[in-house]
Amino acid sequence: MADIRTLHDAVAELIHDGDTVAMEGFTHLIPFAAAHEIIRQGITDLTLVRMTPDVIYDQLIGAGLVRKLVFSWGGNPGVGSLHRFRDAVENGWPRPLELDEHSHAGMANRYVAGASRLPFAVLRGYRGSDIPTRTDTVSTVTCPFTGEELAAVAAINPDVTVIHAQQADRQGNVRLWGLVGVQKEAALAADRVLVTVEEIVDELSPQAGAVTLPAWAINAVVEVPGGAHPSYAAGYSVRDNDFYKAWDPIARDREKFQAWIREHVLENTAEGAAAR
Amino acid sequence: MADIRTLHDAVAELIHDGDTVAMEGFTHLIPFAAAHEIIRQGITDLTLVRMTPDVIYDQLIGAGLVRKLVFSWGGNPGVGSLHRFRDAVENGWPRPLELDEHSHAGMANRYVAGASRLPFAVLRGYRGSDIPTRTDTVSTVTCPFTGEELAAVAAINPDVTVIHAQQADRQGNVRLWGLVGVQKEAALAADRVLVTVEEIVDELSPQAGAVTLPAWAINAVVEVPGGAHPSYAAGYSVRDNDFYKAWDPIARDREKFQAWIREHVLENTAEGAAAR
Amino acid sequence: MTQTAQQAPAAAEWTSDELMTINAARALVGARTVFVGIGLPSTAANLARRTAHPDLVLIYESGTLGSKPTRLPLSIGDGELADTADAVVSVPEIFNYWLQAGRIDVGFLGAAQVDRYANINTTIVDRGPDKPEGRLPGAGGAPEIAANCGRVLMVLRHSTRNFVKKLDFVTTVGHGSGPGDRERLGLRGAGPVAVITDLGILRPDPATSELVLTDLHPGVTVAQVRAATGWDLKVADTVATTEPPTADELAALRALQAAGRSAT
Amino acid sequence: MTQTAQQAPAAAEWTSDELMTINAARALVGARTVFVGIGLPSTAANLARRTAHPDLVLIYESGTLGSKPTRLPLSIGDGELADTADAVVSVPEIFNYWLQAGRIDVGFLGAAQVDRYANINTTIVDRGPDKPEGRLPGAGGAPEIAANCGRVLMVLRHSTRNFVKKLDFVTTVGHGSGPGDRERLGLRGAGPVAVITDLGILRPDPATSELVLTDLHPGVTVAQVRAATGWDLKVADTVATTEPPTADELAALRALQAAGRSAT
Repeated sequence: MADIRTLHDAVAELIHDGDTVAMEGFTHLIPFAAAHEIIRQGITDLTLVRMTPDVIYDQLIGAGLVRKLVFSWGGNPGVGSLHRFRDAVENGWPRPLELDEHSHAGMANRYVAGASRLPFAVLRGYRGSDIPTRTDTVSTVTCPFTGEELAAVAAINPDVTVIHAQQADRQGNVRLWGLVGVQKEAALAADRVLVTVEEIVDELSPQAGAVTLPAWAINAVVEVPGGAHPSYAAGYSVRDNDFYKAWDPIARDREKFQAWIREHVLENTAEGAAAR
Repeated sequence: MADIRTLHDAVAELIHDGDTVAMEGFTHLIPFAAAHEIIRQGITDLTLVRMTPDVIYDQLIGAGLVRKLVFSWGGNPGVGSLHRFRDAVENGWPRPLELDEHSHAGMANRYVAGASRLPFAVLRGYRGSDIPTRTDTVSTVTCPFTGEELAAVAAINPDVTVIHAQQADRQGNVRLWGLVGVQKEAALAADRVLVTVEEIVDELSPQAGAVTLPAWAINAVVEVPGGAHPSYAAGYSVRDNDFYKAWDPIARDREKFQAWIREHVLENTAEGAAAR
Repeated sequence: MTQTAQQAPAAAEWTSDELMTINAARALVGARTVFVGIGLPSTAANLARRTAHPDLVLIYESGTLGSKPTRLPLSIGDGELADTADAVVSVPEIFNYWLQAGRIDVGFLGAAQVDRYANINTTIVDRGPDKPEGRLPGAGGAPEIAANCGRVLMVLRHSTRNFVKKLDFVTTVGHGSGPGDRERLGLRGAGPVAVITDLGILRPDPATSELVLTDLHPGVTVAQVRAATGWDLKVADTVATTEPPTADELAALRALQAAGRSAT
Repeated sequence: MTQTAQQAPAAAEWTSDELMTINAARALVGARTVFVGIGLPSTAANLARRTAHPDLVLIYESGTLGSKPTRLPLSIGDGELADTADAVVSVPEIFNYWLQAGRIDVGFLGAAQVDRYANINTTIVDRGPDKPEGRLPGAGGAPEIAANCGRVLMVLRHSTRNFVKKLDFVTTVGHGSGPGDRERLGLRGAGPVAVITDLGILRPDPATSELVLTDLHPGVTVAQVRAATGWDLKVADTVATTEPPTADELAALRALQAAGRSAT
């Protein structure tokens, strides 16, 4: 059953050194505030899972907390490269970064298998691509009815999934809407689930296209208004495209990056960040 | 692209003798009016697919139009047996009925595979059950990562899927809500899709939990108010539980059944049924 | 579980079906979530929500999570179940992400035939050499409910027609052919832990997995239960008697059934 | 496709990027549905909706079916794409039920490196023996878009850095190593049918599947294109010249880009 917690306590309790952590949100509802709390607490040696690592993982990678990245598209959407990601892969700074790289279709199906508690998923994918030469989580299976050979991808079951949603009620039931991405699957694939929300409400508002996660499928809920910034929460905020563009020169330079993390994350508190 | 048609023309054009037809709707939104039009047109030698055959398939089976049934639970929900289904299976009346029988989980995944255009789906199911001894659409696959053996079920790809929904707009985009069942999967698994709707509207109304099928995934839309009776359309009607109970003595008796079909289906017209 | 001297309604004031349903509802205490079959299990689960277990999360295979129906649904697709749910999901999702994933504490099933290992047949009945098989509704959700829920409760009326020596068809595995079978088959939940009938309660012997009579409803004898069972039913060393229905339980059950009737 | 004497804006009035985008938009005529990558493909698809193809159904991998954005989205997850869509579905669903199922007419891709068979690399760049591999963003949706759409259009700027003799990594298969390869690999769509650049258009030769220069933009020479291509580019027997942008096309493209800029 979901407990309503502070961000500090929820992160400290649910996320540990060495964990495999998925923080999902397809451009929309990216849980930046929770990632910053991970950086403040210095939780390290993480394996991070995310279809689109985005600026959120650029920050965690640059902060030196990540040993492995499982992903399918690592760019700054609409802007260009993720420089901290590239620096880690190309130069091992601040530490080497192991990669498990897939296509979007493969990653989405890995989460589906994880949420279904199946060891693998089947798809038409990867045919002729070099991707399977660099990972041991793509294989093949043969259809027992037609004999066709199809791609198999290994399930992802993170230790913890962190997502941001628009609303939770006081029992801890969570509702998100707009682009719902792969968050339901990522949450249900995990052993533990932490949800930050824009708002805790008496009654969840009806919303077309909403995903509702019942309280009993979640471990902790934290109210963090603006917790997806610079991404956005439909109905609450708009995407801060300027931040994404401004990130490019910050992340290009190791020192500028470190200064930014110091000023905007380390010298901030969970409560200060929430009040932003 | 969906054309807006009459029920007579849509059924005549899209459904043919010998077709495999899925008419879905999990208690809710069952396309009875379309089934009655199939009976009026005498379209026969059908393979019918449906998780819960329900009264709708009892009628088609009793009318002698069905050679094979693919299903997972054949009862009159909340009432008892489907007597026409039983009479066909047990006594071959009015013709023998071949069965391809599954569990709900298996059927649901067969539709998922069909909608995904994969030849099969994987699930944890059927273990220790005698079900696989009577069908050739259950087999096993071995996980290439863990070595675990899992059930495989063959995809279902009907020639035609028929569903009932609450609304379509004038372009033929369809929206259904409430218990959405397996209709999206059944529709997307089919080569051709016919949708009857309660109402054609200028603009689809926003609805929590709605499934929207775009016009370009549908062949024909027909406005048939009450077309799900005696099942129901959330927001438009309530389930006619009395009809389900009244069906039991009608269906028990071959002559009563035939009289009922004659009076309520054959001597009716699509237009008369729609005006009901 | 022994009968107490509390102020319970007198025996004539309840039916054996009411005893069955009330004991089935009681068996849900301690569960957070229950995957509910229609019919007797649904009545029992709804009664539990109205008596000892108001927070019980009812999950129906029609795709509803956390239904709070105000009246008994006639079918698992009643609109009431969706209208009162915390969330409504598709049928593939309910089976794959919720049931198969092992998130549900209790699976609550009825049955047409049960054997001594709590295996279930709901598919066909052998009516003799020269007669066609009798047709039952089929599997529905049961095989995967029994496989994947944390534990399974069963509720059905007690007769030699239902409690049979050998199933004509194994639709759904309970304990297979005995200890170790569920593990061998990869069935992850604990399987059936109680079969609640109109006469009493059977539970699997931890050593043999065979169903044993552990509880009698007030006024029922061991001989009656053995006579209604198609195999040589074993009886626990100490057989408890179930608590008689309380006035609250009876009132809640009758109100539930009356509301169900008047709504149809 | 030959240049006409219509009243087109003079050459100085457009840029080579505008030529590329306008020709990419034109290539969508005849498609009902397009799976749109972000960047140049998204600009071209949105331009098509504002010019010759108002009914074009835009599908983004973020899960939107039928987006009708009023401004250019900066990312494929912009709220504008969801707010204006006919339907929004989950990311697994968009890939499994819509893309993989073969429902989408055209896949519209960009690329970092392309070879003569229109295979794509967006993963890593070999920077020489003693240097670490250069890192590109990775596959995203491209491998399955190229595999499963009815046909594929590509749009990218023309240079020897992008049009290479040999890919450092095959992220996404276009025509593999030549005729029959797509069938052999079980890739169901027709694969790349045109690569639209700022210099002209390349199309696969039906006999060899090798990209051949078939169209030049106004004012561009064959020699310029060959110099910007990392292999010995073949040239069609007759090379057409693309129609210059119309005033309407230019106005629509510029309005779209201005609205995109002012919104960010």
